[in-house]
Amino acid sequence: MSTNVLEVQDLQTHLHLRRGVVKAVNQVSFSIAYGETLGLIGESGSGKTMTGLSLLGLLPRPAGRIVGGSIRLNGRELSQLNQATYAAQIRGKEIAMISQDPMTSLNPVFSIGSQVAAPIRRHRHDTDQTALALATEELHRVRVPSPALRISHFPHQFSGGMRQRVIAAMATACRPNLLIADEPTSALDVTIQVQLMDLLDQLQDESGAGLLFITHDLGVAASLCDRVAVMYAGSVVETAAVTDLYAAPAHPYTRGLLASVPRIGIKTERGRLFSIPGTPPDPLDLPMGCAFAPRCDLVKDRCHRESPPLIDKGGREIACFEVQ
Amino acid sequence: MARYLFSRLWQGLIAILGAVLIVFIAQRLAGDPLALLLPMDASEADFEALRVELGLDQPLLVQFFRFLQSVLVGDFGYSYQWQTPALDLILDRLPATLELAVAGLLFAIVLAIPLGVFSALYQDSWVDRVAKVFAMLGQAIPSFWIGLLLILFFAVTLNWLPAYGRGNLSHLVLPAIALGWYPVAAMTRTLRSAMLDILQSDYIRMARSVGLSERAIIWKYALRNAAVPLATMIGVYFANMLGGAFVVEVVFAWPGVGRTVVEAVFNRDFPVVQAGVILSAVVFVLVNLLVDLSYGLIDPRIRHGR
Amino acid sequence: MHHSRGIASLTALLCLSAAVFAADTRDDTLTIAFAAEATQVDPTRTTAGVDAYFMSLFFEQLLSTAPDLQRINWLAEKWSIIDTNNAVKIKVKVREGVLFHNGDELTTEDFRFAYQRMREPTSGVSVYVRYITDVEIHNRYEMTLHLSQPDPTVVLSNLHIWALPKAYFERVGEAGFQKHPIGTGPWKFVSRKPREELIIERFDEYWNKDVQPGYKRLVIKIIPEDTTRVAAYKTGAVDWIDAVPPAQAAEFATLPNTRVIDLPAPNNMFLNLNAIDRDSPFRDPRVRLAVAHAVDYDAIIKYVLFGKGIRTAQLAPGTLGYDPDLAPHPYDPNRARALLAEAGYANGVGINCYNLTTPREPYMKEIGETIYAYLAQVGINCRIVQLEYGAWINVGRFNARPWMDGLQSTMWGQGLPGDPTTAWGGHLHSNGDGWGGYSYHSDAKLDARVKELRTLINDDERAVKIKELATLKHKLAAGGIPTYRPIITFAWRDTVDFKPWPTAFWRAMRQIGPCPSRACTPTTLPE
Amino acid sequence: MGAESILKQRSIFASLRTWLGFARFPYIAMTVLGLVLVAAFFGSWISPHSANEIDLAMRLTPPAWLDGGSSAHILGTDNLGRDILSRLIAGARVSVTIAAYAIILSGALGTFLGMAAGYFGGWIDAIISRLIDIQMSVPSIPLAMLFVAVLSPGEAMVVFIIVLSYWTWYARIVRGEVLSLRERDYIALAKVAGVSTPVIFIRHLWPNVLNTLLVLATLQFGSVIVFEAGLSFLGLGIQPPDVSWGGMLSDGRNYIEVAWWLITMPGFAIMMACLASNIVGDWLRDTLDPRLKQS
Repeated sequence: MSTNVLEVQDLQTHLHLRRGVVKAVNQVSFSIAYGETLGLIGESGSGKTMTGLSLLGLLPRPAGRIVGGSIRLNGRELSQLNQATYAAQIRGKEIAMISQDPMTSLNPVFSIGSQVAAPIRRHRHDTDQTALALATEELHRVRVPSPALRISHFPHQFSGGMRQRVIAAMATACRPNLLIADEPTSALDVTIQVQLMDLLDQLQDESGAGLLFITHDLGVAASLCDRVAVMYAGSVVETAAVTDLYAAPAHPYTRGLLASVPRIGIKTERGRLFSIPGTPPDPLDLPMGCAFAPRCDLVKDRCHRESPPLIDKGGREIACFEVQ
Repeated sequence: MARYLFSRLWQGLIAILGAVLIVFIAQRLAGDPLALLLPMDASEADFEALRVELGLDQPLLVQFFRFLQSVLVGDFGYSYQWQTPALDLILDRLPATLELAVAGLLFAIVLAIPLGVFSALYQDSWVDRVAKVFAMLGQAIPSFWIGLLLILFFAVTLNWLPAYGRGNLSHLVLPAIALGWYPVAAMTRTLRSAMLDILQSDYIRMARSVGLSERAIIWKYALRNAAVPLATMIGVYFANMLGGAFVVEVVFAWPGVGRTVVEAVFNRDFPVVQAGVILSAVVFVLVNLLVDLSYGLIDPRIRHGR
Repeated sequence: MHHSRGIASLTALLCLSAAVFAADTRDDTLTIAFAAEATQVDPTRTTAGVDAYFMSLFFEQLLSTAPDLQRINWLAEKWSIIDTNNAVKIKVKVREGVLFHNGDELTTEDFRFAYQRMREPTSGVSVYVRYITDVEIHNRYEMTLHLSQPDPTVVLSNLHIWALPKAYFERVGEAGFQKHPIGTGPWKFVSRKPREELIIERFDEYWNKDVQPGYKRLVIKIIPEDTTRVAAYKTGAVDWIDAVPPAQAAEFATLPNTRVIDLPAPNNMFLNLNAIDRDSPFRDPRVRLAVAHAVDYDAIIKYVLFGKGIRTAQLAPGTLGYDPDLAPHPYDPNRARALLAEAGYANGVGINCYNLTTPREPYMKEIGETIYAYLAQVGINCRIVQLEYGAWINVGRFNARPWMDGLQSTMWGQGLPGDPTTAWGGHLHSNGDGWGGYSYHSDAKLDARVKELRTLINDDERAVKIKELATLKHKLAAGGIPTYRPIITFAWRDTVDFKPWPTAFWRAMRQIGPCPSRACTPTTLPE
Repeated sequence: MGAESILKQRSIFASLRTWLGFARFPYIAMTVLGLVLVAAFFGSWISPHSANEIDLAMRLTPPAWLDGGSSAHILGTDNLGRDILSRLIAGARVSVTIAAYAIILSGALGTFLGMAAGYFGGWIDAIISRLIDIQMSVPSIPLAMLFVAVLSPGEAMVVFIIVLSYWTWYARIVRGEVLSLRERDYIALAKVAGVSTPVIFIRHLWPNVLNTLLVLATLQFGSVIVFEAGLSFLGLGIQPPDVSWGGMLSDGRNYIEVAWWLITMPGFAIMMACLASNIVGDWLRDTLDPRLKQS
């Protein structure tokens, strides 16, 4: 049908907590093409991580549940898939994740080799020995020095950057079509960040996989992504090519977000740091209508009554009655 | 790791020394040590000779070191009752006690692992509640009563299992349960909270994100991590198990160190009692060293001295 | 995976233990269980009654007691007492061709050697040879025992000298003998684990072909706990047990393929009272008699022992000098209270009560406690000290007279079969002129009477004197209070042919063998 | 078992209380504990028979609600025809007396040493800590056997053994508390102000550890009851004619095939007493000292 590796349509994910239901992902739609990098941007609590977990089928149990919409990977519907199938056929094989914190994302009591080999063994049904040989190659590919020696080492013997490479090797060992990187750089030094982003670029180039890059860091997103989707309170408020978005943010929230980041080359509106007034809404008690309405300077009555749909507007999608 | 082990070894030695000291003090409380050391056909002259030979006129400290010396070479004297070396009597029965303690421990672990894991996986479910009830009863029911109830139920009423003595596998079942009952509670709790932490961890999410099966994740990835606190528990409880084994041995007429020492107490066979007490302290220290070593096997961070 | 490895090692451990303890099921081996166990393997060093358990297997004396309680010649082919006016001699002809387990032939030298060892002050059995001044050897098979005065106990104890292998003993030494004792008995020593088992083998060159054991090998398990011993029989782990608990004796009689026999123990539940310490209330005969009247032994026999006991006053029927008219002190708590009040203890008296127990006789611990509870109801309040019999022996090793400052309940032989002289020498005579070597009574008149018995060799005269002394002792409750004789129940599979011999409290394994027809019945027994 | 871990683990009882629906106040446990105390203090008035009164003709009478039971002996009689209920009541007195002495003495000793170690530090702490290590590596049952073998068993001996085994509970926890208290400003201020050491102990340290001690003591009560029963069961503890629950169990063993009530009744008493004191101890901790509450 298309060259899209992933199409997400009206995805709704709820967290059923004791105190109530959190609509963590609320009617989210986006797509990623092969070889494309989509940045998913938002503050913490905006639902971007939940979106990533929804794609992986790793919502917290028993609270998290996909209650609506569809996730299509290469045309295959994932949202109704059971856990066993998800684990056997999707995770690590079709979709993989590079997680937030390299320091804690590797199991401290297993050797690097066995951890990298685990998905290979799982998805290719290789013998332990072949899997270990392949794991060595993978480590080589992510430029871990002397991998044959390092496979018998343990995570605590690796630096943070090296661990992140190991994680990348583990995630991409089975050449997934979609890679989800959830804040992979936030815990790293800036120089290491750059190296890792290079690596991600390289891996993506090699495999032609789509990459969903989840971050709150607008700068990182700008340097790595082709397109960007901005999330606020569980909904995507704006999707655009990265250059367009940074050049001319359309949604009031996006504008506020960009304005609040001090950046070289982009002038802030009033010449000083800006912060969006108010606070994000209580996820347990989202307001009627547009979730951003209480903080929006363009707010109209209608915004409090109806949720603005995400509407295509000349190559970018915006969910705002006023901007449309 | 080496330094850590060395310090643990040192601590263990101090502890054994302490045990020997306590035995020495108790021995002095028992009365004339000559009477305890000499054979029954000793004459007054023998007494005098031995008094000089043992330096009993010398300061207590000197006497203590002499005692320590004989303990170090395994000389606890002869059993009054059996005229054989006291240590041999105890060592003969040590395998039976260790068999019981290990079986009890295995029972506890085999029960605690699924209880702990499932109560962590399904918090507040019936498994969790069953585990809680287990924990509550485990700590409030003494092992000797459990033992008697097991005999009453499985041996007397149902006639399924033998109630007394050592023999084949079936003889081991009831005593092992009676002994393993107590630590189940603590182990389950430890494992539960460890698993709860571990299952929330990033590396488990990572393992899931590459598609590993849930079974492998829980029973291999997570459990291996939980093994460290569990091993600590096992070390802590082994003292309990040894002491508990003494009681359980009496309940089930198990021919181990405990029953032998209890009989020796009633027979005022002091050399056997002191050999039993010192040996149990030594075994306790050794087991704890083994547990320390096992940390290294389980957790490479400890192995590499972090 | 972690847990499966745990299960694997559990399985391994269990398989291992199963393999190690797999039962030996050869037909020529019989596994039996004793409740108690000997502590000594050297017959010249015995300290406890249970030591006879071992002695009777490996060692023999010149005479023996037959199942009908008659004295018969054993290693002595013939013997005679030569009683001249001022000297007593016993001439003995030793049986020829009797072999020790190592093949050496038994000669008079071996008896002389044993006599010398028994004479050593530490032997513990020197009392039996006290008045034997010499063993004169005439040749390999003939000897004469020279006595300094007439001593009936020498004969009563079957000319007590043991057949001990002199050459072997001198070769292997004391320790070597302890490790591997040999004698002339029907069984050879194989191995022993204290508190666990004793393994013995039939001595095929045994001289007495009439009473040779039928099994090649006997494994004697030591199982003191009643419930365990019963379970071992019921599950088939052992095929013969002693001391069936009275509560289960009736049930055992109905078990299929099982034979039981009740045998009166030569022992007596015996209350020893300290009547010598200055502040002991038992110096007063009224307090001693109060003890005798305070306890309802008939109830104890009926309810606690399920009838497995025989009430005794002093001596049992069959004993020389037994007096059927001497009735036990009746249960009469009011009289006991009155006696106490008379003695000045109207408000009661507190004493230490030593509960000496052995698994050899049934329910000793609780019968001790029952007796103390009865005593409490008349005002004699016990502080109970629980002691295994072995503890008493161990304490006794360091003191001539073990410390006992109040009352002690224990099992004690009162001269069955035979006569009570040795027993009374032990606990009635003030300096313990007898077995055990200690006494808590001191009365010059009674001492003289015991001494007199010791030298009186004519049975008729002895019977009269014993009767008199028994009556006197009974009236004064002196030298302790005998209460009842326990009846021991033995049980065995009907595939076993077992004929009990009185030696070693009926535990002598002289005649035990397979019973192919399942129709073997034990020889009839006296009483 | 480490004392800290005891404090943590026992809060299982807290969750159990929630689960059973009496989270606020442990009514049932308090009632059970109250019954034990009433039996201990007023036993001679409420006991239907004398504990050592034997009646051989009535031996092994089953509990009243069973066939052959007698209303004179509600819980039945033992192998000597003694009334089990009366013996349970008499046993409660012994258990409570021993627990009281043992708790007070081990608490005093442990608190004193723990305070000294925590406050003074240095070599005093080193010695006391080493003593604690040694004590903890000698299992207490064999230790009890050792002392009973040389001296004679009895109530005093049981108290002695318990104190020897349990003072480390107090010492370790109090030491830890004092270590942290020592760093507080007001203690430092007091020191600077020249307040004497005893006054610091009594005025400032003592009130702070008091709650902890109360919680520990309540928890120890159950533990001591089980421990004492174990010793008496082995014959190393309370000696007849004094009645103890452990001794009753030991006597009843031989009759397990014919009279199940001989072992179930005293065992149940031990279990209930221990359970109740654990639950009350938990409640006390949650009420008095929120710091000890498990997060």
